Amino acid sequence: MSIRLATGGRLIDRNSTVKFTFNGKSMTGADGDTLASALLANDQMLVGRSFKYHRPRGIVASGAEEPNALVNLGQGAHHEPNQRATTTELFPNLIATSQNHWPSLEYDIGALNGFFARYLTAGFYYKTFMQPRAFWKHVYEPFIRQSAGLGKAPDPETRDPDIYEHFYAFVDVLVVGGGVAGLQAARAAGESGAKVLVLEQTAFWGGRAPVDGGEIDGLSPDDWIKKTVQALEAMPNVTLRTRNMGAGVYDHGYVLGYERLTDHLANTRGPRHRLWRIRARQVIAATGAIERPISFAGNDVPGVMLASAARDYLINFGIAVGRKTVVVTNNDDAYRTAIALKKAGQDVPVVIDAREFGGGALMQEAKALGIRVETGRAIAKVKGGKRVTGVALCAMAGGGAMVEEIACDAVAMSGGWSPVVHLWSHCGGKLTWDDEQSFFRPDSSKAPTGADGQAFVVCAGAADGHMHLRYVLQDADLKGKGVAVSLGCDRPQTTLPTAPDSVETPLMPVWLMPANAWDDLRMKAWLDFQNDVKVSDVQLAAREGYESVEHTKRYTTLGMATDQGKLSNINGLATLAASLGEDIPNVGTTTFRPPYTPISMGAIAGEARGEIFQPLRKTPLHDWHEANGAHWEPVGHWRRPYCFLRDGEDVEQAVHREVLATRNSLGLLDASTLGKIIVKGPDAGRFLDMLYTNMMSTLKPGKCRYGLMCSENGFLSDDGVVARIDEDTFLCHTTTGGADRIHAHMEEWLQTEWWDWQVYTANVTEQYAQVAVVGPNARKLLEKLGGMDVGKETLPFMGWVDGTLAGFPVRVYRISFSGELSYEIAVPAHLGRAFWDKVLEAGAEWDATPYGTEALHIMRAEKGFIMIGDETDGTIIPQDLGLHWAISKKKDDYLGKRAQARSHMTDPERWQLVGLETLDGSVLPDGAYAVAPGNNANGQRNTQGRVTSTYHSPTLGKGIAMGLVRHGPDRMDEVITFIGDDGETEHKARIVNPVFFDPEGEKQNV
Amino acid sequence: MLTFECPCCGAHADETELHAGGEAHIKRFGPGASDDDFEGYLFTRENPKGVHFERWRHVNGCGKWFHAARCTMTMEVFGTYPAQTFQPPKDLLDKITEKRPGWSWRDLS
Amino acid sequence: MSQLHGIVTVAHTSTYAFECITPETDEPDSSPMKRYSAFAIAREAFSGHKNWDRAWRKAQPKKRYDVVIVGAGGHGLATAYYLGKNFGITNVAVIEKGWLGGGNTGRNTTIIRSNYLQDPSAAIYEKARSLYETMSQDLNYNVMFSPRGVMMLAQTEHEVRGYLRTAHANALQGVETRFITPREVKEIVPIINLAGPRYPVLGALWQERAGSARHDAVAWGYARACSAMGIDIIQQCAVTGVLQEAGRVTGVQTTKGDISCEKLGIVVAGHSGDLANMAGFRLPLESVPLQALVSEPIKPIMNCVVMANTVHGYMSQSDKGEMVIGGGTDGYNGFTQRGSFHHVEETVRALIETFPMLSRLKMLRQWGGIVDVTGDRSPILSKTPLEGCFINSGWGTGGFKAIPGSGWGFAELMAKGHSPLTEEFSMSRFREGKFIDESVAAGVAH
Amino acid sequence: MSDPVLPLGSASFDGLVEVREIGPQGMITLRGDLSAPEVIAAVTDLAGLEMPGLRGANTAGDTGLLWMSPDELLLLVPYRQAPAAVDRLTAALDGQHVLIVNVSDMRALFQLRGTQLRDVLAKLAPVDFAPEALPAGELRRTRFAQVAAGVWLLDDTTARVFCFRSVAGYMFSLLSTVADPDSQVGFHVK
Repeated sequence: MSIRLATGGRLIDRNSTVKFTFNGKSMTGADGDTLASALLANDQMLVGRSFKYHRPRGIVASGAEEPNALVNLGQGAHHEPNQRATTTELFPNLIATSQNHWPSLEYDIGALNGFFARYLTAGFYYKTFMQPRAFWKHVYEPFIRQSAGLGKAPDPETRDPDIYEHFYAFVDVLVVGGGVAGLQAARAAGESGAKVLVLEQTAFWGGRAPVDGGEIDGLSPDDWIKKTVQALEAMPNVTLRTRNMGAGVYDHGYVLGYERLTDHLANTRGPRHRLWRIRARQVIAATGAIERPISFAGNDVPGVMLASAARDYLINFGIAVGRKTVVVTNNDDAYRTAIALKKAGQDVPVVIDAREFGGGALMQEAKALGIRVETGRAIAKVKGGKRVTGVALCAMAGGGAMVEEIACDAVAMSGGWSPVVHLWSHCGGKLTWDDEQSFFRPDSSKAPTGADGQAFVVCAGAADGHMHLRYVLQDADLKGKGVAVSLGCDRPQTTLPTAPDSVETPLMPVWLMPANAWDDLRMKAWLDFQNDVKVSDVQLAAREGYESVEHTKRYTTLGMATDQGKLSNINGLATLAASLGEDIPNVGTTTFRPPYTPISMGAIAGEARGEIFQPLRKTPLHDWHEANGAHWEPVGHWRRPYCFLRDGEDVEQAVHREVLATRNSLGLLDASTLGKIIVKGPDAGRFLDMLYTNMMSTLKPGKCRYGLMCSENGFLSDDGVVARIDEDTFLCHTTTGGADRIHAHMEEWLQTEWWDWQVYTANVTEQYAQVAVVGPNARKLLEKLGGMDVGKETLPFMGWVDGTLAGFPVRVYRISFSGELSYEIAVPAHLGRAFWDKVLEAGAEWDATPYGTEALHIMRAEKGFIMIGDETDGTIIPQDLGLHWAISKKKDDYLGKRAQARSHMTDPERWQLVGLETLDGSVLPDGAYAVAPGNNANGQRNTQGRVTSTYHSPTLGKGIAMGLVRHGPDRMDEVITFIGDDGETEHKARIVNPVFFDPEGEKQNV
Repeated sequence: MLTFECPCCGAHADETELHAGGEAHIKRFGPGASDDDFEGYLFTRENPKGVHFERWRHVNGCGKWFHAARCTMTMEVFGTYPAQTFQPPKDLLDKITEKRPGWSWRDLS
Repeated sequence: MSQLHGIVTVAHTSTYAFECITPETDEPDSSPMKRYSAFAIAREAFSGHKNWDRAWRKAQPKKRYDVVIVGAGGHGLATAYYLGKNFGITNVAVIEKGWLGGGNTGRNTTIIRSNYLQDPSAAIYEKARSLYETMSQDLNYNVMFSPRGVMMLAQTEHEVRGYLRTAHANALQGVETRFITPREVKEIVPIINLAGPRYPVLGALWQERAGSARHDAVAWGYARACSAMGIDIIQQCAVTGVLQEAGRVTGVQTTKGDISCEKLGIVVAGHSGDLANMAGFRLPLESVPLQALVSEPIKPIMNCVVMANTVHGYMSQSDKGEMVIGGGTDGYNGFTQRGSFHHVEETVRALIETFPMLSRLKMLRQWGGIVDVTGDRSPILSKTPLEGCFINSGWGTGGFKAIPGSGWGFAELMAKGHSPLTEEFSMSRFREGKFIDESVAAGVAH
Repeated sequence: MSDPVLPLGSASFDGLVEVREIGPQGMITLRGDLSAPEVIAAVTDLAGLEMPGLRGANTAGDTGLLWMSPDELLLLVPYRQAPAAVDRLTAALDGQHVLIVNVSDMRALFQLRGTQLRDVLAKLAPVDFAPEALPAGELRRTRFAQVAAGVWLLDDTTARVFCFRSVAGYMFSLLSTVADPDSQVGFHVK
């Protein structure tokens, strides 16, 4: 059993206890505990269930590499699944529950899977569940999904109450990792004057050194760390951040820092997480190393733990993970755990050393303390189910014949160490196999390169494969100085910290224990604890030809759990290599993908949530709309009123009212969103002649002309009215969606194709509020406002004039998109609301009626005007829409002209715009297709046209529609059949002229 | 996450301040051009593995278009230059040759 | 698997070696494929699973084949499979530079749907979807096709109109879709936030028989079935040249020697440009990075695929419980299998608006692929200027869902010289201006 | 004629920094050859300020010259003087190829003040806000979160930020959110 000892624990404050609950059971920890150490202090060995077999799982590690101790944290809106207990700092009233079991952690039905383990091998899914076909969806898959999945989902109906933010930081040197290597590297770089940022993922500086012991500059690691941190804090050019993890490295020196600001606090204010987006000229990854488990039967039983973790819990938290702890190792380091436990008064029945002659000085020290050491031996299997009860000792060389059973309640294992090379690899850094130490280390000749083609990441200390304190510090100092020099700073004069040399006996790679373990043992020797991948699974994958490490990984799911294989990748790779009879480096390594450990989606989204999820563009009249029943329609980032709902009305009624009020008297439209672009210069006319399909250079000052724009690929992209202001100035109106797009389009052609033309453009869309005054009484209203002559002669249709109305400086365009007498009035935006109010007040006598986009659409459709986005969809050329009148024959070039000459564009079979009327006056379904006889070669019904816009016309009291029909204009009065979306219902419609209302244009020309 | 120095305003621009504009130095073909030339102009692209010349617009910035020489395999940026030119500056070509001997792109090398 | 070649080999000082258990099976022909079944598993269990055959033979190239397919991704393997199955052409080699299924087949978000607007797209994607329904049985390999339904949210009036149009088109194309109400949306996807706040859900285009499948299994299943037909799958073999005589293809040069063939199929996605250069023609293609990500696994909460195109994000939940999320493509050419982080950011913030519960989940892993995109974002399945040489490329972000249909049609094109499924996807469309543009309906591409 | 109304009616927020919507500010866009002596003479004479260099922002009160791009200058003048100033410039540059337009109503302008200024700005824009990277008097056009914006510092604790009028509300919410008193960073200011 694991207990809190009476003394020890450098990170905890025994005097301040912290209450928390696990699976409803209230427990007590100490301030400074992690959830994991607190659970161990309460002898909570069993913390979860594995993914596939639902095997009992205990804490294996003490840090980010933990694969088992994942809990549901918090409740209600604060609930968060899959929290790693080993990196969760304990806080008062923390609530945790274990995952992936039913009905309870102790008694899990899913554990039945374990009894079928012999059948549920790697890839078994692929070989069965195929018959009968329907069963996969309805029986097999639901079962598989239910038994997988780990944590409980957050409540979909609550919103995350926390806030998040981003932060952009630019530094010369980013040091990731605040262990002794990171601190020394930072100091060396800092001394050079470079701007340095140091990130440490935990709440403490110093990393493993204080636990592993030793001496630096004659000081204890703890004292040296304190001294060094103080020195760094004193440097103005150095910034230190704890609880901030280097999560990912991307191109051009971009690094993500995941800062957890309030996760360790009970009550929180301010952002919970801050995602740092760091641009670093150089990155020093001092990310340390991770200990490897050993693959022996039963290495997944709760109580089997990494030797380094057992040491961490003892020294950092004053916890003995067992009263009798067996240590099993292939290297010297694990003896430190045995020695520490012994010195803490705990029983260490035996150290099992796979090496024939065991280790060096540390082994002798252990023996001197009276610890039994068995060399050339191995663990055949671990006894126990939900807890370790003992181990079976056997010869390393054999297949697992037990020579002795040793009782114990914990096993501390060490299979050697692997440098944390994730950050090195994220952006393309390559690895090399270090045969002597049996791990992959960074290949400094194949480093990630940045914008300048130079290497921008170096690894320092253990992350670079230096495993002893003395050499860790040497390497870190070297790397820190080297980086400073590479940045053009003077070589710093820091003195290299000294640590006593320590000679250790080399480790012996052990990828399976015992070396030729029998089948039944291999089937119980875990590689991936969370995903339940065993040595036998990897061997099976190899046997079946899944030889690439990527194949094996995907076939067995090795390393694809939430720990991303931090403990399992190397052991799995070695097992694969051995199975293939290959050398490990020939088999290769898997790709490391960001993030290093999972980061919250909330942090990724940052401040962009709720109101500021996206920009919301508002016209100067937006607030009036809001206050007057606007039923909004998103148009790009704008919101435009679809209609204005008056008391009790539904949308349809409102639109009906707005159309009739406008046709019969007076309507008002907020047209501010329409694009307004000034084009000026001696070549302005020539330029617009290239941009528009029709001739703009011949337009007279004071006049307006409707124009079409096409892409160079020939397709209609925008339309609008162009007003000529003076000899070399034009003002181009675009659609609401077109303003920025078309301005960019203009600048692109001016800057990159016709840069010698003398033209300047300015997008002045937002300088103005624009109000359309529409209807038979429009002129009366303007005359009432007074200040300028808007009579038929001075301001004829398609003319514009500057002046003042009711004292407002205005520009009035007499243009119409509704077929009514209509003026569009532009006033400076800051005056827009006042002008609107004035117009409403003056228009009251004519029941001036604000209308929305739907009434606008209906009225333009009644007149047969096309709408970009309805009649066009990116595949339509002006010729399809009968707009030949707007395509200049005189011009030998305009954007899109050559494209429109391609064979398919001139094909007479192209569908053409027509009007459509149902025989019974009903409304044609939106988007319906007209069928032609027969099917095509792929068995699809042949078609001959489609509906592009369809409405009920309040003016005409019947359904009207526009559509594209093969040879349409030549088929007037012909009746064709449209099919409903059920594939059956027929809608007969007659082909008619698209101008349904006032074909002579008498109303707009009065 | 790429960065480029805008040759027009000198700012060190982040990818998110820029708009990628595709292949650079494409000759326009208009009315009268052959089907081949026109198809090539609109659609055929180099898509090289290695040195590439491309267009970017400093859209959240000075608003200017510029050209960049970049390696599509390593993301190394060899240099940027204004868009008002028919081919890359000599010193940039020399720099690329120095870093990528034997490189070629269309008729450049 | 480029890192494989990046590794410096170090002389291996032997440790306790254990027995090498890979059978050396280089003999060209194969024994009949052992069927997979629950019974087979039970049987093998008693021999400790020691007697399973290789899923596919380890083949060395012969001097000559009737057909050589370059690229052992899903599309290449499916092409080979249907050449054998539908046309009896089994003297076929599939040549792969890396490992089979190691490209985009194994790094996509596994969405399978056919609710396309344009007839040619609907035809090939619906063919693919229907083949997916029976694929596990056809291949005797469980590809876990899960017809859980795909939903495309309409969040603007414009999208509503676009999807209504698609629904009408699908009805005539024999593709089962329907436009559903917000209430139905909420019933199918309880975790969705209908209210917006920015883009309230106005409805959705729902294809009930669409879904997803286990991507690796599709490649592995085809590979196993091809191998069983005697088709050679040659991995770790790069094509270095295309051999031709008098405008006709005669074979390929590879790192494992020259291989002659009657017909050559190029199915190499992002690398199509290289192969086209070797064959002497050019393509309207660009290769850009595309990204995807998964959350940590949670218990099942979402039983269909949701695509929200207004906010540019889509999401589903894998059988493992991970929320699988697709991001956007970068705007620039790139061949590194990583992209720019801001796409991930845009996608995640959009999906949090749509599914607020996502905010407290964590991103487990993000990765990138290289997608080859054409001028109209639709694929090319076509003859080429080089006689006997065919190309299948340009699937952009929509390749996985098309694999069986693409293989079916491309095999027919290669065997017979024409196929109704591939007709409209010819290279010539760019010259004629006869595009297949799927982005027109509410801006939904692939 | 009624008084001009700002997009947010002079909104303000107090947090890590004080955020205040200011204006109305007269603004004139001038596009032309910024190296032409006539142009330089016309604008410096009008503003009474030095011609700004690359990315320069020479301002005094509500008068100023902002370098927007190689061929674009933004002139700041008192709001009500803008129309007259446009006429004066137009006359002065008669015959030159220039574009001069009054854009006084097109943007929203915010003033940020406080010691935490650089840290607050660094939450929104992918820009190095270190004093040596962005000294007072230099204009940086960039994006703030998801919208285009321009920012320049008057002194070490005062900045001016402008964006388009339609997103004034978005910008103000952004600035208020990241200026939350409980969200201090301590990077630029230790």
